[in-house]
Amino acid sequence: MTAAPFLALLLSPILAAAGALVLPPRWRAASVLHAGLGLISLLAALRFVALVLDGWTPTWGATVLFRVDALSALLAACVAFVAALAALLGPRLGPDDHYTPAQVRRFRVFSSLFAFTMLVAVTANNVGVMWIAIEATTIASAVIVPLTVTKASVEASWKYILIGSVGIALAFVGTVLGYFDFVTLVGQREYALNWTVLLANAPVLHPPVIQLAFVFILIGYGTKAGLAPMHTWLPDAHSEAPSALSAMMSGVLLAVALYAIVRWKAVVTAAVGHQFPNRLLIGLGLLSLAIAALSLVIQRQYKRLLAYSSIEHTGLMCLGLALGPLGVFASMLHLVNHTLAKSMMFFASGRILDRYGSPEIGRVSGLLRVMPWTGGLFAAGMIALLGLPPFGMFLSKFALVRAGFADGKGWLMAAVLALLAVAFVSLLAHLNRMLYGPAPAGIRRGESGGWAVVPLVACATMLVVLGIAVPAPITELLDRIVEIAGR
Amino acid sequence: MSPELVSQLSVGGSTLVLLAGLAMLWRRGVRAHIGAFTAQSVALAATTAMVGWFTGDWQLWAVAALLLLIKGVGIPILLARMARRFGTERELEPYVNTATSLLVGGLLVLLAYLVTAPLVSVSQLPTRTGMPLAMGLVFVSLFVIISRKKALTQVLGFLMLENAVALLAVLGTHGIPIIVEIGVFLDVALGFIVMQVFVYQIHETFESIDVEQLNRLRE
Amino acid sequence: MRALFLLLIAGYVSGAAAALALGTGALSRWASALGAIVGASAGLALAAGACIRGAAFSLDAPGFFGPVGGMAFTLDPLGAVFLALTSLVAAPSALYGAGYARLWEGRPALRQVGFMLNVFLLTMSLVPLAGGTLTFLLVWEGMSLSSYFLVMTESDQPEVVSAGQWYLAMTQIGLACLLGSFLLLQSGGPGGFSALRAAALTLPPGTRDAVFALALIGFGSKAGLIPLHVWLPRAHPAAPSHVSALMSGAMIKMGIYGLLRVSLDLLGGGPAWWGGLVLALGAVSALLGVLYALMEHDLKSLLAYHSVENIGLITMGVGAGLLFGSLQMPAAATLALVAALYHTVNHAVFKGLLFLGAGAVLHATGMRDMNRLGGLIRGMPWTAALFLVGSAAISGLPPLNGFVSEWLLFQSLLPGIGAPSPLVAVLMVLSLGMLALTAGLCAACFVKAFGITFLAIPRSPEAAAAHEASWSMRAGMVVLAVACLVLSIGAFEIVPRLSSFVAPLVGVAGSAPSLSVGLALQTPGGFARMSPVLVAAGLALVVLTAWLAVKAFASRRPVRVGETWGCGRVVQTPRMEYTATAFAEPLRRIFAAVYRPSEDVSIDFHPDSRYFVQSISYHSAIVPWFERYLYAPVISRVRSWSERVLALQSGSAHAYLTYLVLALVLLLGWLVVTGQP
Amino acid sequence: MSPWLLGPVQAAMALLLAPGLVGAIRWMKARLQNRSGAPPWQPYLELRKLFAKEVVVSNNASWLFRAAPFIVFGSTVAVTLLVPLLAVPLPFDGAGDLLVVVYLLLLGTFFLALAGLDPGSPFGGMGASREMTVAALAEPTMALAIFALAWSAGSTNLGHIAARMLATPSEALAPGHVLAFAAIFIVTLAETGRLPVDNPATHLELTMIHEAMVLEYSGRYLALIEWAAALKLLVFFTLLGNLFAPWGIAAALTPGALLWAALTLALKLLALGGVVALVETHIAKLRLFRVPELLSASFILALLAVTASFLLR
Repeated sequence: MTAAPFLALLLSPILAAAGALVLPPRWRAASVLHAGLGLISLLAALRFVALVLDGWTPTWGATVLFRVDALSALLAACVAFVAALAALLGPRLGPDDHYTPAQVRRFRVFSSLFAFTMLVAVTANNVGVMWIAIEATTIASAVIVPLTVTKASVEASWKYILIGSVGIALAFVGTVLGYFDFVTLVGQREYALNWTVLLANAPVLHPPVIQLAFVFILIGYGTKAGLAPMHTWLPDAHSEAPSALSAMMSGVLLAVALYAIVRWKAVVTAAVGHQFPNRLLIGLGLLSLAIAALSLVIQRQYKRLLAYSSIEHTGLMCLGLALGPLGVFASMLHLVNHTLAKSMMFFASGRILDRYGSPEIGRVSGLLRVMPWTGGLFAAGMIALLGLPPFGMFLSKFALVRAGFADGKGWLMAAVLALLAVAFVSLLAHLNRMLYGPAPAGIRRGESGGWAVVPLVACATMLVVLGIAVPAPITELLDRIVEIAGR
Repeated sequence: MSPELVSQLSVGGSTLVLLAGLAMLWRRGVRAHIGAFTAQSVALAATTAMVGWFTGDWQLWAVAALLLLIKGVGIPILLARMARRFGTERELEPYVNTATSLLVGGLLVLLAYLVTAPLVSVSQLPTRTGMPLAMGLVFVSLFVIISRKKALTQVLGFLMLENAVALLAVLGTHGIPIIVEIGVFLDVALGFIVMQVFVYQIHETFESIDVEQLNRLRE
Repeated sequence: MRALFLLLIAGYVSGAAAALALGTGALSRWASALGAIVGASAGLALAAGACIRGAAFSLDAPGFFGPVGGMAFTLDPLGAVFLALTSLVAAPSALYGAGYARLWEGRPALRQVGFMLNVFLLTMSLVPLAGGTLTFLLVWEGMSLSSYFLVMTESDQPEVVSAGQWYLAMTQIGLACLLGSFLLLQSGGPGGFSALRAAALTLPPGTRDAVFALALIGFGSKAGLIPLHVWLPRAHPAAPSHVSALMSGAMIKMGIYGLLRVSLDLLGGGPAWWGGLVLALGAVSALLGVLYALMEHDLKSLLAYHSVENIGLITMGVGAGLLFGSLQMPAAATLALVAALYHTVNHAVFKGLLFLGAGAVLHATGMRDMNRLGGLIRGMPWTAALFLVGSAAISGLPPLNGFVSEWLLFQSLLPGIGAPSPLVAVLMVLSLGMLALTAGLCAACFVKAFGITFLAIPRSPEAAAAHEASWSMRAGMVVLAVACLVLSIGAFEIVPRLSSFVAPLVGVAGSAPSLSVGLALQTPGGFARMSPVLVAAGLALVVLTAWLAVKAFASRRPVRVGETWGCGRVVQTPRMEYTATAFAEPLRRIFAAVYRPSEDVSIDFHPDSRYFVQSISYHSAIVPWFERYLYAPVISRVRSWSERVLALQSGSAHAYLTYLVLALVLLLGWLVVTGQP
Repeated sequence: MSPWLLGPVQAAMALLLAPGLVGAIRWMKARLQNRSGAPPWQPYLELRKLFAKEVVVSNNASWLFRAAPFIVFGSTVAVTLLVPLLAVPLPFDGAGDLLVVVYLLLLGTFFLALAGLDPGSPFGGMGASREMTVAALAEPTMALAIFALAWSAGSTNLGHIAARMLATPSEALAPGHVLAFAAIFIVTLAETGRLPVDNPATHLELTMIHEAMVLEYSGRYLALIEWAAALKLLVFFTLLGNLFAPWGIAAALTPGALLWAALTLALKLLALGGVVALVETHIAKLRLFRVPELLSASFILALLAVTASFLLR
């Protein structure tokens, strides 16, 4: 029983990659197959969510290699959703897409591999395998960052692969130290690197070693999550990559890295108590919030704007993790909202880039007149990112600040609110300039690729549903996660 | 093999590995760097074999062989081809001149000793004495990546970092589970290949592999 | 009561749906207006139920958002007054809007305005109904957001875009302060208002002051108190007129409602400096608001600055109430708060009327600049008469409601002179003087506004060709004009009811001081009595007898129409008339210290001789104090920080890697140094 | 005589006395400047003439131009119902207090200024602008003076103030009272357009304020406005006289007391008229932009009056 969903979840991206390699991208069947496999993996992820909600924690593999609990199910669903979106809306050979068949093939192969590595990272029980999968995500995504080779995209991809790999290597040092501490206590065991075993033996581990390991883990996975001061690769990579890829990277890759940090935080909290990890998380979270918020004030390109907003939201989530159970609930809800909103925004910005031809904010004006639907979605996404009412982020921002005050960190919350105000005022200023004002002469009006807007509208409605009334299954899932990570 | 002998041998092996890393800081030419890396990989393979022999664990032998094959032979060949391709011009003036970089390398090793003090006190394995040196190599390789301008040298720095971690793993835990070991090798190999592709691309678009020119994306 | 609440929501939601679904024709205009009117009347009935019958109403779903918080709606008399006020302005504005929207027929803007107007009215009506922190902030932010989209309907002019920017920036800062204030007050407990009241008792004084200060900034930015008013004179003129009427009439009042709710209801009053600060802010807002209004010659921004002025007057009432509350003078506190509440309702009515009138002028002539209007009374008799009623009401002239609430404000400040501490007495005397000066200047400003716009000779062809507004626009205005008179005549009934709502807030146990005797209003302790009914009746009677007497005794020779006296010249051209700038010139010279006017006159002479002038161009501007000396430095400071932070992203991979290694080394160093156990 | 009849009687008496008061001041000014001057009853003749004359209205003017005189006249007459001319227990005391008086006068000024703007002549605009500026600047002084008076008298209703003054005559000489008297005197000169602020005798377009607004009126409308202006002067003098020196006001409504009250009122009016005539012969008209200095002086006086009243309590 338990093998089927795993196979569906993990194998479909592999098949999609193989299919894309074999079938010529010009065929209609190829893109339909690609999209279909993406949907299958999404259905598998949703199946996992259902299983977890029924109280199961499905496991698979020899030494309990794969294990899906509430946290993994949530992340798997997010990854599969964004991967399906990318498969559906990624570069294809439509009339107004300017990609060559070779590029499309390369994109499809490596984006499916990218999805596969993320799914493995999220479902692996073995901490070592999780590290390998996350390292593999860097490699898979780095290949397609320079899909169209320009000086800027080459530069962005080099920095991405270099900083990413160095960061991840440090995370491996942390993993090794964690395992070292376990071996000195219990001796070598085959399943030693399993997260469940580590968690069980955590109270016995030596505090100084675990603290050292957590520092390396935080710096390593923090680089992948885009936490300051290791965030520098993120704006370049996300603004130069094709928008489908940057949607996947900004939407879910950061979340997967954060997932790794949450896993290790649970172990370290069990070993050393929550005071040490929380202090580190708050420090890094506040730093990234500050740097991102201040960088948003003077921004000339809207894709970089979205990248910096990702850094800011990741910082907020990282901060939330350190504010007790309600904080973890808020940051996980924030994670779901951010994934939806950010991926929608990057797809919409891709369409804007195709139409206006320039990434500069100054050159895009009168968006609501030129492309009413995309403009509307772009506005809706931006307002969602600002945490304004009809959308879900208002609830998670409110819960986060409430958790902060409940935890007695009044001054910290004051700083957070001030930084959020600065960030949001500058985001709104840019949005205002793009949406309204006279439309530039000679721009073709009206929507192009009509049906492509439908999934984005679906994203927007999901965001509104999350905003008006958080559906019961999600609250149930998040409560389960709080039990795992929120002690 | 008595535990004392093993600890001496492991210290000796890791010292060799660390010295190869410091050689990277000392020498300027790319060819010299590749030579240093090869020597380092061989020393690492030897240490792993020694530990494998001491614990009688066949997996470590397999790992040593894999190390020797990939990092000792495969990657240096590719590196040499790249060196020939991009001309062996010397690293003209790295950010930090040789004297200060060696000094910094020494300081980093001292920092490594400070940091790994709790590790050594906790572990009972004979090979624990080599761990500070492995951690030292981690910091030295990070410093190499920062201070060298050529993209090729930065790739070498990354590979040295991987070697350092592998050494730390062997000394600290007598070998991590085989699945993870294979996965790590796969990652390192794929990572190297992708970096190689990028170095070629950089050379194509920028006509040189000097990372200094990659400063177009600011703010 | 619950049925009315659901009807309110259903009305607005159906209006919004109609606007979206029924295309961009006349049907959609009327359907969305009808939905809004149904919602507004339901709101009015709900408020009346709560005010008159005192029927309590509460509806809450605690677990609505899971552990984040729940939704809760309650309606107490204080909220009912503001709900009534919103609905009272909403119905005529919606009716007026239906006529005004013919401008956008056939364009997508009609669908957007119809939808957003209903959402705006729904969220604004729910603000006084909110019973928990999360609900309050949810509908509060919904109100700000929907009003932003309404302001941006005609978004092709650049100043509308910048108006939107200012408006959004201020709402975000306001929201941040409100979030801080409410959650500091809640500090982890449950979110319902009753729980907050209990929590407030145990808060240390420092936190209470912080909660009050943040609430003052948050609500002050929405109300438009002086340092935070900059968005108001930019956003209101940019919005369509019936939206500006709603924003000026009802939305900025929600700031006052919030301030009352937090400072009096939740925190239960505080130290004397709270009231003093609010009173001072109110007085400064009133005076500077009217001074800036005098210098405006754009009709709608003049009305916007007057909103700042009237909010100043209301805040003075609130401040006096807070101050007297803290000095244990409950009767005086009740009077002050009643004066503030009553002026809130009156202002909503006459400011709504004035904005609708300005909208009719804009609709007819397409212009808002008074220096190019004039003589509209001939083409638009109804609008002119209704605008006159509005101007008389806002200037506080006797028969109308503005006079009654200004009289109450004067009487409420008076007991302050007898206050125990001299500092309070001096503050009261100064605010009395500023209140009187504001009243005088307001009358002068509206003589200018009405006289220059409607009377004398039209100054441009469009003004000459002005046509009367459509019946629905006039109907909206007539309703508000009648309300002005009814609110004045009915004062003896309304004021005691208001005092019964407000008294419990200020700690008056038992029955509230009855503020009316028979048909007259009476201040506590019988200090002063005035009956608006008798004043109005006496005035009408005397004017009538005078008219009849003159008709009977004076000569019956017919009135002859002649030329206006122009010292013997034959032709009377519009260029000889006084313009708005000229009318306000004496006051600009007198208050030069505040304005620091800069004038540049450029004369180009006739080519042939220096003694003949071809054209003179005169341009004068006054110093925008707050934008230049408060907001500009803050913005430039933030931008400089941003430049410094962006320098981090220098482009060099080595620098990026150095940051990473530095972070690692620092953390390791911290770990080694602190030597965790 | 029943108390309710007192109101209309006082109004009628005020209407009769007003033109006479203006005539008397003009006559006294002429005598002081050793001119023979027109007889004091000259204004009555002017009113009769104007009511008979034909009305000429500007072609630019609207219905407001015709309605304004009635509103101005009506509001001023309404004020006389509230002011204690003869007897103290005023019938309409509950209807309005000193603030209502100020606002009714403001109503008159408001509509007069609008009427000035209506015909579209520059003089009307100039007059309206200056009149409203002066009225606005006079407001704070009136408010503070009223509250100085009210604070010591315990109520702002005129009947109470006068009754209180009657009961405790020593209050009249209290410093707060004297300062309030001086402040209101200056405001009277400003509001009724007497010399230092505005020259009632001139018709020179550039200097007149009140006259400029009524330049376009003729016939019965001009009569009403002139009468209202005279009535306003009388109201201010009565306020000054009866509130600050209430001796002679009838306490009971017996014919004897009322006669005596009327006599003392006439005496007070003439005295105040004499003071005004004296002032006007000695000082010249202030430039318009010096008027705020005068009004701020009166504001300081009122401020001192208020502080005196509650400091020395």
